[in-house]
Amino acid sequence: MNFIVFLKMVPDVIEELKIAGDGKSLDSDWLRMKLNECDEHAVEEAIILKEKTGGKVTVIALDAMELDDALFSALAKGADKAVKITGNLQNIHSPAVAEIYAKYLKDNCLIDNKTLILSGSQAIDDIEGEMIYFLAELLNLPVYGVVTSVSYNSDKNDLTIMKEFSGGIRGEFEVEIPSVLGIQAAENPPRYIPIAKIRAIMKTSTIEEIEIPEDGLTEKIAIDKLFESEVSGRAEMLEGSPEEISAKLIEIFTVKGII
Amino acid sequence: MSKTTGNTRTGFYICHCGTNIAGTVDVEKVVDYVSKLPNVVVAKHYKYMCSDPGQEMIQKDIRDQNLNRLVVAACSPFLHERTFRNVASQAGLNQFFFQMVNTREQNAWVHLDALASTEKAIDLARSAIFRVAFHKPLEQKKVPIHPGVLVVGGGIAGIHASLTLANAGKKVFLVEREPTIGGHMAMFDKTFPTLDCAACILTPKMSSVKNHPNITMWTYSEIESVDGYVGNFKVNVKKKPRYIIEDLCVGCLDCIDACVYKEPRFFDEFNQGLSKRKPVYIPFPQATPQLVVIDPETCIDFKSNKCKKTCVDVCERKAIDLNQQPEHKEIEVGTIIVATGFKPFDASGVPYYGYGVYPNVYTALEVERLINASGPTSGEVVMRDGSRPEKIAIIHCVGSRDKNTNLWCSRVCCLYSLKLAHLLKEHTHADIYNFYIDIRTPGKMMEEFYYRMAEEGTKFIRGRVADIYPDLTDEVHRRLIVKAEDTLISEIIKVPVDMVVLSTGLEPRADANDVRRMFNITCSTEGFFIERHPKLAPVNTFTDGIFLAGCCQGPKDIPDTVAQAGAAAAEALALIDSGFIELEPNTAFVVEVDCSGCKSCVPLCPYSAISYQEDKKKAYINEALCKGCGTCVASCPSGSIKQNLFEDEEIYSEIDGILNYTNIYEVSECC
Amino acid sequence: MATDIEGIKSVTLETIYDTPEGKLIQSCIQCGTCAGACPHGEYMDYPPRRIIKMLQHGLIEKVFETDSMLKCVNCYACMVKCPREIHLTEVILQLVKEQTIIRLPAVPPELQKALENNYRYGNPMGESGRKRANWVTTSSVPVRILSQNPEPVDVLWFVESYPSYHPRGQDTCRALAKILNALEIDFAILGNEEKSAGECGMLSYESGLAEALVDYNMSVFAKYKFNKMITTDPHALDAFNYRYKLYDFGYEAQHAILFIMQYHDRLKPLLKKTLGYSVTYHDSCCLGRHNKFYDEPRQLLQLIPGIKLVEMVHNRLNSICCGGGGGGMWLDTYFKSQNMERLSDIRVKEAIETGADILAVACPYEIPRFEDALKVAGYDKKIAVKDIVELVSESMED
Amino acid sequence: MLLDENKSQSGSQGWQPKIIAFFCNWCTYTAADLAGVSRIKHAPNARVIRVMCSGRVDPQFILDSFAKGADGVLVGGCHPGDCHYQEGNYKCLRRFQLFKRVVESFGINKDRLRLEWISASEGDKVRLVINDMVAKVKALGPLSLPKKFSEWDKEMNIIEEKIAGKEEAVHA
Repeated sequence: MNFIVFLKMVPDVIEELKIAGDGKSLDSDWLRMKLNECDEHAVEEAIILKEKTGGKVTVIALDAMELDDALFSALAKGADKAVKITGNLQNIHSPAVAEIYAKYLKDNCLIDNKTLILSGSQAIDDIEGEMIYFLAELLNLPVYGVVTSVSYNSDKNDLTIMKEFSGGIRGEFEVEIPSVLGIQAAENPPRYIPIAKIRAIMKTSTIEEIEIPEDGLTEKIAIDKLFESEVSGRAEMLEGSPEEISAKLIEIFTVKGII
Repeated sequence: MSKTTGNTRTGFYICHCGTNIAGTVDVEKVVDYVSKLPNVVVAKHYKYMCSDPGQEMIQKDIRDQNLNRLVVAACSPFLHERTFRNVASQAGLNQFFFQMVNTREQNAWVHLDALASTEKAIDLARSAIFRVAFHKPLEQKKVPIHPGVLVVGGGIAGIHASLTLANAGKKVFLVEREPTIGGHMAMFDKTFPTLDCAACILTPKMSSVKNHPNITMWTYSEIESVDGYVGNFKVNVKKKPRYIIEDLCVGCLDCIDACVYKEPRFFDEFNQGLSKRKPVYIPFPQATPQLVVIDPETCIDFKSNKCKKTCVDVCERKAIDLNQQPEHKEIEVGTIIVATGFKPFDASGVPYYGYGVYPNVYTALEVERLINASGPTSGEVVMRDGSRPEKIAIIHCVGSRDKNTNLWCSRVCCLYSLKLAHLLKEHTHADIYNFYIDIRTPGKMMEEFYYRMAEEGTKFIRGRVADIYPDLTDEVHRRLIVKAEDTLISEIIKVPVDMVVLSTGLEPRADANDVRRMFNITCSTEGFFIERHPKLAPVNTFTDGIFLAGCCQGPKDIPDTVAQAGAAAAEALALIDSGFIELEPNTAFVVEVDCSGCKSCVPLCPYSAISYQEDKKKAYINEALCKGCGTCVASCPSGSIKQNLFEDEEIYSEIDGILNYTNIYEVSECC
Repeated sequence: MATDIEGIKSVTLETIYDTPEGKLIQSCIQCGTCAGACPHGEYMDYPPRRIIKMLQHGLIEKVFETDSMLKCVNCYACMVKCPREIHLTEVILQLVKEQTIIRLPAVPPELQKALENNYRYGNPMGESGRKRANWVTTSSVPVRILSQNPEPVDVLWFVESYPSYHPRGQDTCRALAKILNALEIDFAILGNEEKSAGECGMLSYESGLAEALVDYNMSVFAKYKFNKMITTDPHALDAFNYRYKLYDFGYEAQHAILFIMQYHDRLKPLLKKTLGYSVTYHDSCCLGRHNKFYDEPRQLLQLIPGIKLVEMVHNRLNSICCGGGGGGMWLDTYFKSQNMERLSDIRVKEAIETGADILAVACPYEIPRFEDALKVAGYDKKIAVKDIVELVSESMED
Repeated sequence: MLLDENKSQSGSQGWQPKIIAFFCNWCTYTAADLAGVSRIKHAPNARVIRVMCSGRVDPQFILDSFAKGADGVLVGGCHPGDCHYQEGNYKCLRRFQLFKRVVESFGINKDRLRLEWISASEGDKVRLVINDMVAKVKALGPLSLPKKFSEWDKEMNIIEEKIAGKEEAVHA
């Protein structure tokens, strides 16, 4: 099997995000980027599937700060090939990203009944997880988001996947290959890779770089304004003995009409 | 060579020593080389040169080939120099026309490279052959041996050695540091594996020592200095004041009752502090001699000078003399037996066993006293808090087999731990847990003893205890938890016990180094005295006439101590009965014609053997006083002092031989 | 314990028998002291003694299949009691631990997060590097930060992560700053440029992570001029004195307490306030067993007027680990899932037993661990956990 | 024409230094025997000459050894306070301190001459000392005094001939 995993770097919210002077982008002074959490699960799932069925895992991402670390880390975990797409990537959003990926696939890969395309089912800057749908549309493949488990049926050469729905409902689907999966959670949490191994991989492996053409992208989305959400209210800390606190609680609930 | 000594006919012999030498050194190559050297008439190799056929071969060659010099390359001269000297003299050759090459200890055994080893053997063979040409015929001086023997230490080793010698009619001086003889054995309750009472077998021997007409016993005494050499030692002994006139005291002990201290309140050494004594005391009821001793450290009169001296008043025989001074005695003896014993390991040296912290942690020696019927509790096993133990842990190897304390196995702890297990069980019916690393019970009836203890129900746990701490959850007993891995089931176990017994190992005495210096013997880095040869001379030291007995040489049990003491006594007897000793003739002498009378040698001699003859304006060396170190020889500016066996020519020719100097010189001369 | 650092660096499980350490391991007498001394020995399928035997028999792979070494808290208890003086904690157990972590089917998540955080953010809690020196703003005395004022300085204070971020650790920092200031020491910190030293616990798990942090910190040290380094963290102290030395770290690193003790003559008159506390001191593993500093912390405590020192059942060489070393700091959940009793819980019981008012410590891990344990035991009002420097600082108040 | 050991010695491929060791009978010689009994392997370059006491070691023995081709000289005696003859080792030490300076002033590197206290129980120290000394002397290269002496002799002869020639010329 051929597992192709699309990754995305997102802002690391460990640092407080600041909006840049233009009001449309993030201040890059203290900005750090990290691999989107769902994408980490997508990599993990691809590697788990590869370990079970054999094959090759390719990880692909658009260039961003600290991307190399993420790609080397994926290689250390067991990915076979890492691709970095470079070029003018300013103001690029899900539809355009899908377009770039689709073009890459058409130019470089044969999408046959041994190919599975994975990506994280959402990202902090793509809560809806649109990218995979745009991509599936362009590739004319079936697509499933919020996937929490994947197993391969060798007799039928298809997949059984589990999808989560709100309200704690889950659905099991039989999915043909090829298709596009948006991974919510891998079978196991992303594995730990000793740093020594990552550092060794950095010395021995290379990341393939591909440049996108200057034009040919049809950007359909533009950011008009970024702003911080307004503070709506504050938590109030109750102090005193348990009796006093419960009395206060009852009073508050009564005032608010909860009880 | 600067000069030769006429018609030198040298025989060279190299020993294979089985494969010990021949396995590394190519002996044939050595013989091949040596046979081409000048002066060498015979060169041979042989499997065992020290064997009868080897010796006969050499003697035959000496006679047939008219050899007048002999070189043997074999083991260390410490081992067989005497053997081959005898070979020479029996064949009619002066024994000092012989030189030995150390080819085993300092060559074959310490090198791996056969080529280099052979080259070294050749260099040293050549060196000896060059040297031996300069040897001179010398006579050994015979000195009579003083028949008296000094035995240092009055433990079972010293006691047995003294009695053996005294029974053979020799005059023995037994010097003991403590106020009584008996040593550690006197403190024990029973002895393994026979379980006979230590006191029952020891005290008769102690009184025999006291009463033997041939034994002069000085207790509470220490050796101050030892001078002289085998056959003629001069020893200074200091008798510490016990503030009792020995001849007058009859051992009535009234003075103890009369002491102003109504209750005993000072640390009782003999009972390991488990009971108290007064400043005037007798170490234990069977102490020999039966004399009290006054301890100036605790006696109020020594501290304040204001005591009512009730002890003095009560003594009808006026035997107490608080002004007694140390007495210094000088004795002459021919041989010395060192039997200074051991020191039990200080158990606080393993801090995690809580000795000195938890009162119910005891050392084995303390438990010996607890069990002993004449001990502080009259044989009742009652702990410091007055309770009786129901569960007891005995911990082996405390201060043994541990790089943090002592590396060696103390050899007796396993067996005395088994013995204590038995005695404690007998006295208390407690559950006994023996924690051990390995049970070591070599010797006659020892393994059987182990089985017996196992059958008695002693629980054996194979694991070294890692921690001992009070059980904080047990409000009532506050038992001690003994934590270890039972390595045989690979489980960590925590055994709550009432009493812990630490089987402490045996250490050299703290002052072993001072003793070693005083007697001019050697000790290992840990402090046990070194025997001359571990197998063939186990009671001899490197200093002739000084022998070792007992635990000062290494940990051992009572049977081995007694056997060794007997052996030491036999060695001393053999020397004494030979009547005289032959001295190495390596003394120095002055060649008067060359002496300029500069006197620089005079102050160098530590034995005052060199004097300046005012009339002749020459130095003079008293051969009887010279010990043969050669220091004066090295410093004589005119080269007029020579040392037999180590003359300058002999050493220069050794250097020539090692460096093959003549050849180089000849080469450089001829070009 | 003289440890051949160079020797340890190059040792691997494959080459161990070619080293002097291998000879020691072959001379193991299988006495089990290590297993008995190990605070977690009873929970290990392969306690240290068995590991050595498995290694001797070529069966070490079996050990990697278990989590035994995950339970090692790097407390040096086995090493310091080993009668053969095998460098268990320093050499062989580390090698086994590293392989264990590599081969574990899943690293316990808390630990994984801590390791990843340390790599990415330079601190195990995943805090922003920008906030590392925030505590300085609440210090009562000025604290120089080298990146802002790069003049040469006499003493570089390596603050470390827990003191930098943990609120109680910051108390220690402010206290030390006050003491250093009062002693007129020329000192400075690295501020935001500092990253975790890669303390010994981490080092034993993760040589790669350690190297990455060493490389980083060494590059920062190279930017500044200073004479010596101090730290309040014994783990960092070990990192510098045993590991960084392999990477040409040429400075003398000293624990803050030992550093302060050098100035005891100047310090004594400054300690004016009598503290009427009964204090029991917990010997930290690295400071105590590994570096044999048992007396100095006690001497410093006794410099404070009014302090009465009492000892716990296990003290000095026999002290019980707080459970935080060797990654234990991030394994509490895992240990609990294995039904293991928390070592900090055991330790505070001993502290409570002494009747002391203060449990004094000298390692930043211990404050949060013991405070938590005391809360669990319901004793947090009766006995307080304080770093020794906090007590010293308290006594300096008028 | 003094030696200059700072100049690197060449042509010493496969060369093994020869070290003459004067060992006292009671401590160091016994220790060397103990090394043997304990099979403690060490470098085979030392050749032991037994003396009763390190106090017997005449500085001339050391000079003679160097002059006749030794690359190093080792003197071994009892530890201070342990001398079998009470204080022979102190006499040796006193002489040695002085003599070391003399040897150095000749241009012989100080590592070629060494005094060690090795007691009868220190078999392993024999190994350590000999191995260390061999390594240091190996690093220095051969001393080869006899060869140098003959070269210097030749030079002297030439000089003398020249002087003689000049004198003859003057006379003429």
